[in-house]
Amino acid sequence: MSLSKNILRHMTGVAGATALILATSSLTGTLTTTARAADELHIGFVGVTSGPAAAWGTSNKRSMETRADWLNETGGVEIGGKKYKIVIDSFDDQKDPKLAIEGINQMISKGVHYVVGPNTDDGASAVRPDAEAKGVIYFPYAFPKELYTKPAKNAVLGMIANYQSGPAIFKWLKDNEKLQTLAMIAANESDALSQRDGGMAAAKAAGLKVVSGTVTYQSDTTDFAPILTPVIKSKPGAIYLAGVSPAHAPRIIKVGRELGFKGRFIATTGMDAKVLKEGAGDAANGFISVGGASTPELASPMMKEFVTRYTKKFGEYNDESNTKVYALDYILETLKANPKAMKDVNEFKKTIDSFSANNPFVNGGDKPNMKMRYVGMSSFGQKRQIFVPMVINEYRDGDFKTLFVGQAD
Amino acid sequence: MERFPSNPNLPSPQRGNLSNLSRFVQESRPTWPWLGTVFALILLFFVIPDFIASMRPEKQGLIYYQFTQIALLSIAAAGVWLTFYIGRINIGQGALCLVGAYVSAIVQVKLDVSYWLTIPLAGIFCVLVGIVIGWPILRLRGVYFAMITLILTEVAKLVVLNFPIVTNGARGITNIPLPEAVTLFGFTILPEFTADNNRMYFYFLSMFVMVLTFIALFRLVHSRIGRLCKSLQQNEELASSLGVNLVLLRLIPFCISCFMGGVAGALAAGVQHNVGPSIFTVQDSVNYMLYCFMGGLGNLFGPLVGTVILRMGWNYLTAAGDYQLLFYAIALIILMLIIPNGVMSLSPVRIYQRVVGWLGNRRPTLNTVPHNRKS
Amino acid sequence: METILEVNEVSRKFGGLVAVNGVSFTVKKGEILSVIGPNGAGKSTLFKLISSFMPTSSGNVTFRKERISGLAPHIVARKGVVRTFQETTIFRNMTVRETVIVAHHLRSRANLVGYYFGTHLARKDEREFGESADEILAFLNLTAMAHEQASNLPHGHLRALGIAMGLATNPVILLLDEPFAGMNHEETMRAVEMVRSLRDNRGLTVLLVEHDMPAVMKISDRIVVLNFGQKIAEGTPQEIQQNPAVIEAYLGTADESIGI
Amino acid sequence: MEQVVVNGLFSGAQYSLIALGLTLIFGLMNVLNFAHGQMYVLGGLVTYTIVTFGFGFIPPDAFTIFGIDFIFPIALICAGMVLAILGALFEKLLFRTVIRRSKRDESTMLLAAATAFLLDASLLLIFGEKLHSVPDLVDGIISTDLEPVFPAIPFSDSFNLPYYKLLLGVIAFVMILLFVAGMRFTRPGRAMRALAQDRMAAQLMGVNVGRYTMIGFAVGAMLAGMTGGLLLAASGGIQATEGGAKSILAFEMIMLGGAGVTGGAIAGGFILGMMQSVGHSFLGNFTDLVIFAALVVFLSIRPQGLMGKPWG
Repeated sequence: MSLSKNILRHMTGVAGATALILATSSLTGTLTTTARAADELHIGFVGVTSGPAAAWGTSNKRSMETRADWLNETGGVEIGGKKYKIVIDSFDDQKDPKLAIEGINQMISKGVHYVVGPNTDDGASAVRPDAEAKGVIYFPYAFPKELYTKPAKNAVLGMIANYQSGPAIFKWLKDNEKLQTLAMIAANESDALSQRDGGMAAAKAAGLKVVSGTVTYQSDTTDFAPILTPVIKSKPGAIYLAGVSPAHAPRIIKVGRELGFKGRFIATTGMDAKVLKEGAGDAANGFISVGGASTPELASPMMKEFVTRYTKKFGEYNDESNTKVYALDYILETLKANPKAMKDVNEFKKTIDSFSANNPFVNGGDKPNMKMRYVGMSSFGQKRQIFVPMVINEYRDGDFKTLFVGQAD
Repeated sequence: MERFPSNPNLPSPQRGNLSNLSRFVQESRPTWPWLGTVFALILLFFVIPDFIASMRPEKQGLIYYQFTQIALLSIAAAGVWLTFYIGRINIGQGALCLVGAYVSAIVQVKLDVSYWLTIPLAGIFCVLVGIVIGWPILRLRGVYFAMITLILTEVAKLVVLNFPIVTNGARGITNIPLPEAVTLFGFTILPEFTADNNRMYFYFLSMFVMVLTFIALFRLVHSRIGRLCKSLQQNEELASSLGVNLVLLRLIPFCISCFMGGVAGALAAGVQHNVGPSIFTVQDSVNYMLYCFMGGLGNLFGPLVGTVILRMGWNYLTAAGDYQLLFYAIALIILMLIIPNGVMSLSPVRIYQRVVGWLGNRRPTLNTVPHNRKS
Repeated sequence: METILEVNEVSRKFGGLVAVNGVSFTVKKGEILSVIGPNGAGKSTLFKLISSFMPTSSGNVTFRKERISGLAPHIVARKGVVRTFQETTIFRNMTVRETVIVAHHLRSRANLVGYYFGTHLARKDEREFGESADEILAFLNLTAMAHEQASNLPHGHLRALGIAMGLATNPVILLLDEPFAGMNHEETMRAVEMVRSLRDNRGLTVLLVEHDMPAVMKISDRIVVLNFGQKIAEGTPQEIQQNPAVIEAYLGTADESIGI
Repeated sequence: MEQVVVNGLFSGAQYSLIALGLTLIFGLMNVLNFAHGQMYVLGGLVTYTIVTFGFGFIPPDAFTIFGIDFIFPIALICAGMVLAILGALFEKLLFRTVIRRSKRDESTMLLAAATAFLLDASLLLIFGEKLHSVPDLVDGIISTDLEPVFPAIPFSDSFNLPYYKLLLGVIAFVMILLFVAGMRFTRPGRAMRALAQDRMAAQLMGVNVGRYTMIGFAVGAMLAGMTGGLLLAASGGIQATEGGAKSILAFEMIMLGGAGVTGGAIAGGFILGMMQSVGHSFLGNFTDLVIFAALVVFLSIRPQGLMGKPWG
């Protein structure tokens, strides 16, 4: 990382923002919001990019910005015979549902119909009424099933949910490694706890015995030895980290190994290999997590270029972005398939059922089972989830290796 | 009665037009609340909605929502201000808001009670909570009270998470129905809230409650209770020696504060149609305190002004993108350096006094010849 | 004359230290009684014990045959035993008049709810308190400063304000904590006159704790002398001035400080 | 149980260090420094930057002498210095002005919160949202390999402690001792203690209040920074955004021990560390709730905490 370059970049950024603020205060608010070019396509992002949970939203927003810049550089996106420049309107909800609602209303007021986010369960639930009433399709990174099953209609799950990847991972471990027992830990927060409950159900379905399922930690914890001691004492075969943040995972893994735990750690969220390497080193070997499509076997040249562009733009890549690269392309591809959806989200919903396009981010993205499409029939009873290959990764010596690739339907 | 002879040695305090003015303002107070209320009602219920109605339809929801948020946050902040008024720094209002929101949601969903009833119900429940908590902890002062209330917010969250039988735990309570219409003898007293109009109706509801809150608070502060609270704020021991029942007089404002927190929570539950453990967090508790400081602790409209400034300011700074928090922080620091006592310490009267004082010092009479710019 | 306050064998220990040790005396209605003693004799502690700002370790204080030690300070005040403070303890951000009106708390007939909604009784109370406050301020010669912030008052007037607050509660017995401290001779003499006039005009009983011997000798009907937490003498000013134990206690400088 | 005790002691040592700086600033200025956690994070990230990248043209491995790597202690000292300067600037430019001009002491809370926001925002912008970690200082682990150490005693179980944690524990302990000794035996330390006890009396005794308040703030910030550096190594890394929560944790500790008292901060830290350690082993997901509730009950019975003077 080049710290000085980063600081320099922010200095120019601050100067730019100051100019912007001064400019908007000298003009009237209505002038600046209405005066926008007609051939711009605005896509919203509402999520947390500051405060303790900033990690969740930052990688999300940055992937969108990288992809948008890239598309604009190549002349924009052609929808219905017209070229559009992609603009990302972002809103920082600070993980506060009240602000998330405000964010979605901001988007509505700007005429933005497609929003990525929010990143938390509470936020995603909170924006639902407005999104449905005012015609916004949103792509939350939150797992509650109520958001996607009927009568909910406007949320599209932007990734693989833990109740989809969990059973697959547990089954694989049971079949291939004779896993019998499992322990779980979760942060004392709604997202993490509901993921733990999901994991619990998945473990039961897979026939695993949960030997320790009640241990939770405060999200400000940095010393995990006291928390892991009773978990490891219960002698589990593997430990499931429910909804654990990318910053906590390496610490938990490291402490777990120091306390003598030999089994696997499992997470159903995206992780960053570099952080794992720096934070836990060899202790993280064997750690299973759900990845996107940047494993060497799967990543298409386009995905590789995306990573390069992201790295160039923001200084360093975040592997978590692998799972978050898709949402923008899904929106754009669906709009291409049905240009009427630009103004009317009901058209978008109609298109969902039949939509299919080549997936540019994975090798073999043109094969029928790898194509971009909407899924979720078995989990939600309606197609309210984007299809992404369920890549189950294993961390080994600084890199993720694909353990197996599954599918969510 | 025999008069005690006056002491010529003691300096007689300066008495000029400044004191006369401040006395005038003090003593003429009882007449202007009515004017103020009428003005506020016209502004909030006619001028602003009329202005919003002139906007693009897509934008209206946002503006209504922003005003609604300001209203309900300032209701909670008013409670915090009241605890400041008895000399207690309260960083636990978020806990009460959370409790209020959950009470409203649970009673609606599980017991099928009308939303309208749950608003006072949430307030009353929070008063009970306030009595139980306030009784022991109100003995604490200064940062000790502040810290213990800060912990309370965290406790409230953990209680919600750890007792899923009542609270639905981490999943929260979703799909709270919109308030129904209330009719009496065939007249619709309260209209039905629908997906299309609820932003506007919630605006009216929360503004109404806000106006009520501040009227109630105004009355409180300018009644004898207010003076007693103020005496508590400044010297509890002395107040006690004058026969003031400290335990009771600390508890009453605290319970009112809790009531406001509960009502704000119930309103939020209605506005959001769902509640989860993170709708009010430690950050909210700290924010309420900041609103009070920003507005000024010396004036009861301080929390309202503070909420408007900080909340609008934050929204406005969305334009700064990644640098939003940075700009916000810098703005706060600068404001703090310029007006450390809050915006309301810059009352027009005070500024007028300054000007008059300045004029009075520089030019003894207004009829003197204009003098050069030597000063 | 009727005995209204009785201090019975009152003691107070702080850890191993005995600050007040078995002190007894009585106060009669309408008299001015002073408690004196060298520094550290336990005067201030005794004062807090009587006003119930501090619990006694043993012994008790009765007011009109009713035990008051152990009660909350505000209840003691309600019964008519009201103290003023030694330091310049005031409500800093209130005006003088406001302070005195607040101090009328004990006289209120309406309850808090009544005050909130401004019932007839409450408004009557308010009016009466205002009038009474003006009267007290006039009596203590504070009228000119009625609308000043209390924190802006000069030193001597602050003490007067303290007494004004005490008066406003309509006490039976007023406990004054070093009312003459920090005053020059002339001011002291005026204050002495004032305390006298309180008793003469308002029929108050006054118990005061004081350092200033000349003032005490001038003002008191009776004097109680403490030393090392124990009562060593009690009597009229003349008796005290001639008491060998007292002279002993004030050691060496006896002549000067007792003002013989 | 041995493991639980060791965990508790190790957490306690970390917590005590975090609480010490906070309590110093509180004792001196009556300022509840909301930015303490952010200062701690800044210290950790400065340490991280120096350990990982060295000083610009000097690479980090240039500090290896006789096979011993000195970059970590050097980085730690640098972090302390950076934070001390920052703390002094904060005090001189911001807090002093506001304290002088505001009517109420509590107004500084808004300023403290604002500085916390400022640091939070800058840290996130400069260092990014990821976790940053440094390699272990030493390798190896003391381990009893899943056999109880004292099989005869009930509750006895296995026991693992990596050497680097032992080393950091010792460093933390030495830092606490140095701090306490410094406060007790040096001139500025005594002056600061006098200030914390009675501002007015200290002023009358000729203590330069302005100067020592600034030094105190700087020392408090320095402690926060060095603690950040230590904890970077002790807890597997540091993240730019975790400061706010740490401040609140530190508040809890100084409340428990008694605000403004050095001994209280140390005791509060160790007690909280031990409570968490024991709690997690026996109470499951109710641990934090029970600890918080116990804290509320304890403080309402004993408002000044374990060792505090009543009303600070």
